[in-house]
Amino acid sequence: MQTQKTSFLHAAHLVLACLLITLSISGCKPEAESNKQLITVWAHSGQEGERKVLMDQVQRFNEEFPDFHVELTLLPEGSYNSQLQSAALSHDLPDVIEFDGPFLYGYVWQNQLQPLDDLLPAAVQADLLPSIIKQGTMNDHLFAVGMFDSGLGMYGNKALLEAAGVRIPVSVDDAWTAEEFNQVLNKLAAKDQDGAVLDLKANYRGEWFTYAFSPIIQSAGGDLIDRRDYLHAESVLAGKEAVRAMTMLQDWFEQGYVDPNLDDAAFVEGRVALSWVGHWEYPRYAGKLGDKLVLLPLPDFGQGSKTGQGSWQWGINADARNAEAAARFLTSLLRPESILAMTEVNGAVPATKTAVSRSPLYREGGPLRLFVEQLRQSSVERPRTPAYQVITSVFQQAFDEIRNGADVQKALHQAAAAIEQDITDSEGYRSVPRS
Amino acid sequence: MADVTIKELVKSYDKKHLILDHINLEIKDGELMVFVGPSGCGKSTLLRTIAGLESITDGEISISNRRVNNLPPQQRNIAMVFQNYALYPHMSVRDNMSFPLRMQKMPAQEITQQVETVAEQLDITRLLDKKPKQLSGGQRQRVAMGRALVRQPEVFLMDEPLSNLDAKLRVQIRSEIATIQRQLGVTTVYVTHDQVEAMTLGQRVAVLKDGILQQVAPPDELYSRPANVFVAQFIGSPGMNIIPCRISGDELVLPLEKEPVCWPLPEEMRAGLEHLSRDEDIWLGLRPEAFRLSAQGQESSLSLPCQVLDAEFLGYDTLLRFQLTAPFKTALNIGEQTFTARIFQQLNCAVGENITLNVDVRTACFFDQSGTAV
Amino acid sequence: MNNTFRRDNRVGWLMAAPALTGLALFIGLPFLLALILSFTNLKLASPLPLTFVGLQHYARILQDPVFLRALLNNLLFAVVVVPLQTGCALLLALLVNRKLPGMVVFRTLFFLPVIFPFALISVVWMLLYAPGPNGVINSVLELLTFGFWQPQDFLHNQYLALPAIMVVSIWQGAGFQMIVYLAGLQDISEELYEAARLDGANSWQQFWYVTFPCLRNTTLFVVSVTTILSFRLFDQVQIMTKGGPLNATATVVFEAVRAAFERQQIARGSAMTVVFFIIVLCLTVFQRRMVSEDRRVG
Amino acid sequence: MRKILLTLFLAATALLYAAPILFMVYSSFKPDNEVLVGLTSGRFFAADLSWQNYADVFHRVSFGRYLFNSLFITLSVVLLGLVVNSLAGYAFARLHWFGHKALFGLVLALMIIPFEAIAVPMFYQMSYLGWRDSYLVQILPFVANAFSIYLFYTFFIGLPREFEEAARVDGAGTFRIFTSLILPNSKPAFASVTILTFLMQWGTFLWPLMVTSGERVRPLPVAVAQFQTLPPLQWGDIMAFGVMMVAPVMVIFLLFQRWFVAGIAATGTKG
Repeated sequence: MQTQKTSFLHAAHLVLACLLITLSISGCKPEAESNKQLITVWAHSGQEGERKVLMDQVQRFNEEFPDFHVELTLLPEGSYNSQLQSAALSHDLPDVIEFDGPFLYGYVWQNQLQPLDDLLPAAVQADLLPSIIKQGTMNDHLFAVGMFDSGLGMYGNKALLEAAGVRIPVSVDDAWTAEEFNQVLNKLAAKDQDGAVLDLKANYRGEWFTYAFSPIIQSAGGDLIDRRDYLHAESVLAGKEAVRAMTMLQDWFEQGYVDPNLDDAAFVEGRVALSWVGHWEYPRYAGKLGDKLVLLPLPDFGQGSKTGQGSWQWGINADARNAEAAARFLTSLLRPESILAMTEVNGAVPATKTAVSRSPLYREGGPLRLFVEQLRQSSVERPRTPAYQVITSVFQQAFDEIRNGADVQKALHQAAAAIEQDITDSEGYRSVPRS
Repeated sequence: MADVTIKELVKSYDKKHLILDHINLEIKDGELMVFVGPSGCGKSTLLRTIAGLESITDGEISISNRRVNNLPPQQRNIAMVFQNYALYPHMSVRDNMSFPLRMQKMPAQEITQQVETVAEQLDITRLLDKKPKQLSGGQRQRVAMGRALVRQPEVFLMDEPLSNLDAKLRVQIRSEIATIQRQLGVTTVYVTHDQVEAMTLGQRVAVLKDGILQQVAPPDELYSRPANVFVAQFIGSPGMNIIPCRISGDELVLPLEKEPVCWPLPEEMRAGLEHLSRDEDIWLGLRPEAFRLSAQGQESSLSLPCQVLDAEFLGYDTLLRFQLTAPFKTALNIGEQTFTARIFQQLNCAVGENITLNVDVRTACFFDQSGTAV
Repeated sequence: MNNTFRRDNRVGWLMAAPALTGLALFIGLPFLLALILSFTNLKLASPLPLTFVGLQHYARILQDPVFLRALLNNLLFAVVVVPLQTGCALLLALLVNRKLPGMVVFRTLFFLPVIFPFALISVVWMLLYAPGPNGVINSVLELLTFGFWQPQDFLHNQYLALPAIMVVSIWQGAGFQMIVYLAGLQDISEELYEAARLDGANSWQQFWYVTFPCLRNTTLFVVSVTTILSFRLFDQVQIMTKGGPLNATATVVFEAVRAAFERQQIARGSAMTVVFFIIVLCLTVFQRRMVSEDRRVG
Repeated sequence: MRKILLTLFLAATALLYAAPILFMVYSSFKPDNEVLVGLTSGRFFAADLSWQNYADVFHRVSFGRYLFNSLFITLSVVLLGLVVNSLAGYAFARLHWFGHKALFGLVLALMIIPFEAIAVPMFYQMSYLGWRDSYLVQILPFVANAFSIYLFYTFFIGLPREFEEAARVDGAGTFRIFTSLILPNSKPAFASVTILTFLMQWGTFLWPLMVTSGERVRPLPVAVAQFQTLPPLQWGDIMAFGVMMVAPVMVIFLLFQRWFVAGIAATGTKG
């Protein structure tokens, strides 16, 4: 009897202890030493090298500025925007927020960010690539800056391409036309064991599909949304140009040209000759293929080769406790050394002119110089509207349907209708002053 | 020690249907009172209101002149033995018996001592460290008793404590309970549905039916002078035979339509029946023992012609189930009603055989139309 | 009212209060919220003022081909999975309900998937379903058909994706219900079988006339639980197919989460949630009615 | 003879049934590029096995943190749930308090609301309150559980009332009766509820997917799904993650198998 009682007491204490631990863990956010100013930062947890560079930058900043303490939280990429949105609802966003470029407009519309025009030194702003400025600007204010821009293209296996006897383009102007590209695929497939010669990173998820394949539509003359008023989508997204381009893409799947790439090793193992992917694969591909690696522009579907742009960007919370300190952290991220450290591990296009000129990959004659050229002449930024988060989700769904054999016209029409409906529901994303 | 007084006790769940209907009862100090009745009569509920396990709707219960209506069970200074013994399965016998004392915050040493004293008294010392699961039915019963005894209550309540035992053990423990109760002299209330148990154990027996108290009396009075037809038939095994009749002057008349059969009443009985109005329909109650097998050809005026339905020889006596034969059968309009006689000898009657039974009318009871004894 | 009652009253409330508070805050309140929000234009973190839009979201989702497809998928899933999984569970239960050495090991093996989170199972099966001749299932099928099987990309084939998810679900769930059935089987008195044998029933007849009728309530329970689980389908879809291909594996819950979480359309998601609840409610009421009917007859 | 055949048949079925699990375990020891290899290719059983993948998991993600999160959340829900729901179950089963019948009816009605039906509004509710990305938001909503209350209720109502009456006559109060009498005699009910809550909570995916952001409070099921999308894709590591993820439950399961079976059987007979 006595033992029964004591064991119950033990159980009760255990429960109580659990409760207290729970409350204490969830209640208190880890604080820096009290006399320092805390700057909270959220970033996406990218590739291993990127994570490490970012953490080094934070550490360096903390050492250099003893008055401040930057606290970095890494969130997974998969549901990154959703996480930010739900944190925004309760005003739990950190002082410095990283986000995927095109989501900027939604955050600005929600009044989550403050303009950086007066916060960042003018010299730093002047040094940024125009594409970075364009992506980060809304309503004539600069709201976000990035450490790097992205490059989207096709990596080719020179040996396989030459074996198939196809022409290897060297610049944007010189890109394969759509018809030529189809012939290339055909020729490659003829030499290939299983006929799958193209890696479209079908194993990726989420934003990739919009980023990588909306340039096809744009190259054909369509778009995700009509950029004159950002209210209509039907004519551009479900127009005949877009339908023609996406039908061609569907055809690649149906012809069996596309490797499912479940192991993400189709290109490095030599199973395919072409890999449609961004800058980030460069370190791995170059390491594996060496001299055989060539970088090609995306095909031209009629209006010239188009490519995606924009990558992760940084903004400052409208509620930030100390915007100037946050800006100082951003400035430190934009130093050429920081940028180069980052772009060295992820192969991205450095975001400042200075850094580009110092980058072995991107300076004149560098192996990825094509990406810089593309950003100058042929890249299309994703639509600058708060509707983007719906546009991309809807487009991904349409892409998935098309890839799996749906009627292209119908899939695109449904997507356009969904986008237009969202815009109507959101009262055209009229600007709502901060309450 | 204490007495228990119950005044105008009413128990009802829905205010319409009464579970206990204005019960008045006084249990004397040191008395062993048995509540008996068929299932659903309210006897257990009555016990549980005394224990404080059931709330009461109206009336009053006092123990030792202390009104206990609103006292929780633990403040009534009672102990109870439950039908299933309610031994705490996870505690040893010792812990079971210590539990009530610990609840009273008695010092541990005293607890040990008292538990051992009681264990010795009940001869369960060697069981003290066992768990209830390891005990036989009889042992469990004894432990339950022990747990009740150990706290030296003013009133001892037992709710069918023997119903889970086999017949032989039941008889044995029944007498043990009686002995212990006499030794300790604790006021005890004992509930049973078994009238034999009630008769053998009770100093007084309270018979209940449908929440109404029928009769409270010592066993012999209950048997010989039942207060009503229900008690008459419930007490005794088999119960009393009830036959419609009429008293006409000095004679008992079976009111047959064509030819009433009359028997002269013995002198000593006449006085008690005088107040009955002449020719009133009443009921005649006859215990099975009141019948005698009449010797051949020696017919008296109190004899009844019967047809044997069935004879059960029980070793010492024979239970004879019979019907009255014509002309009674039709004339009395009592149809196929059967009666039982207890004959103190072995009988070899064939089923269907016609025999004649004599009746000893001196032990007969009479009940009026409403069933109340006259 | 006497003291006992008053004390019970206080203590009773005290004991039930923590649970009742929890249920009110974390089931009752969100449930009401779902109803209310489904009539508004609410989007997560939207700066637009909240307005009531009436039944707009309901009207839309009930015309939305994707949502309708999701409903159909749930229905298909239930129609296929419920009988198959129940059948498998019963079969497994009958198989392991024997006194043979090593039976505990078999029972454990069949039960094992139950303790695997669906998230992990989905990841493992994604690999098993790998397309091309290197996929384990593809290669097994190739082996079994002597090379006639053409490797399939199960999860990206609009006719195979849903069945692929069904297989995973049945594989995971059958063990749980096997245990439920085992309990039901062991409740059947041995005397019934003895009586049946005396009456000359063979094994099949014993199953059909003794075992199966005695398992009626167990079966009803298993069927209704599986049906409701079919409509709750989410984890596998989220991880293995994201609702694709061609919405062939979209489900009601998946669509609700996609709307609310991915697209911030809380109101639309809430409306889907309410529709989902109504389906579950109907299923439950139907099941309860079946059981109580059985009780009346029995 | 028949018995042997039956046993062999069963063994084959069981093996086939467990094949995906065996595949996972086997793959977790293979080099990453050897995992996706056809059974018939001849290379399937020819790989060099090593613990490398296990080391890689720890190197690439904070597996320990996820494990701790899962254990902490699950155990908190289970323990707090046992206390809260058993108390409520007892109050409904045995005590007469104002409103207990109506409220119990309500609890029974709540039983049919699946979590999925309230996930969306609760996601909004919690985001609004700023409770997201914490342990609290993963624990508190699941402590009170209508089905657990119902299981306790049915168990308590089946306990002989006489124990409690005896104890009351003996002088014990309601809480004392509950702690020293009901608790020690209700092990099966507590075991059932523990197992069921544990299984449900350990595998929970939808909710933490919506409300957790970083690895700080994220549990294993979401972590494994996320690990599967973390570049570079290394299936061997993913399988090793999976093995480590179920290993603790497997141990608990093998130790308390009897209770698992009893707990699950209880849902069938009580539901």
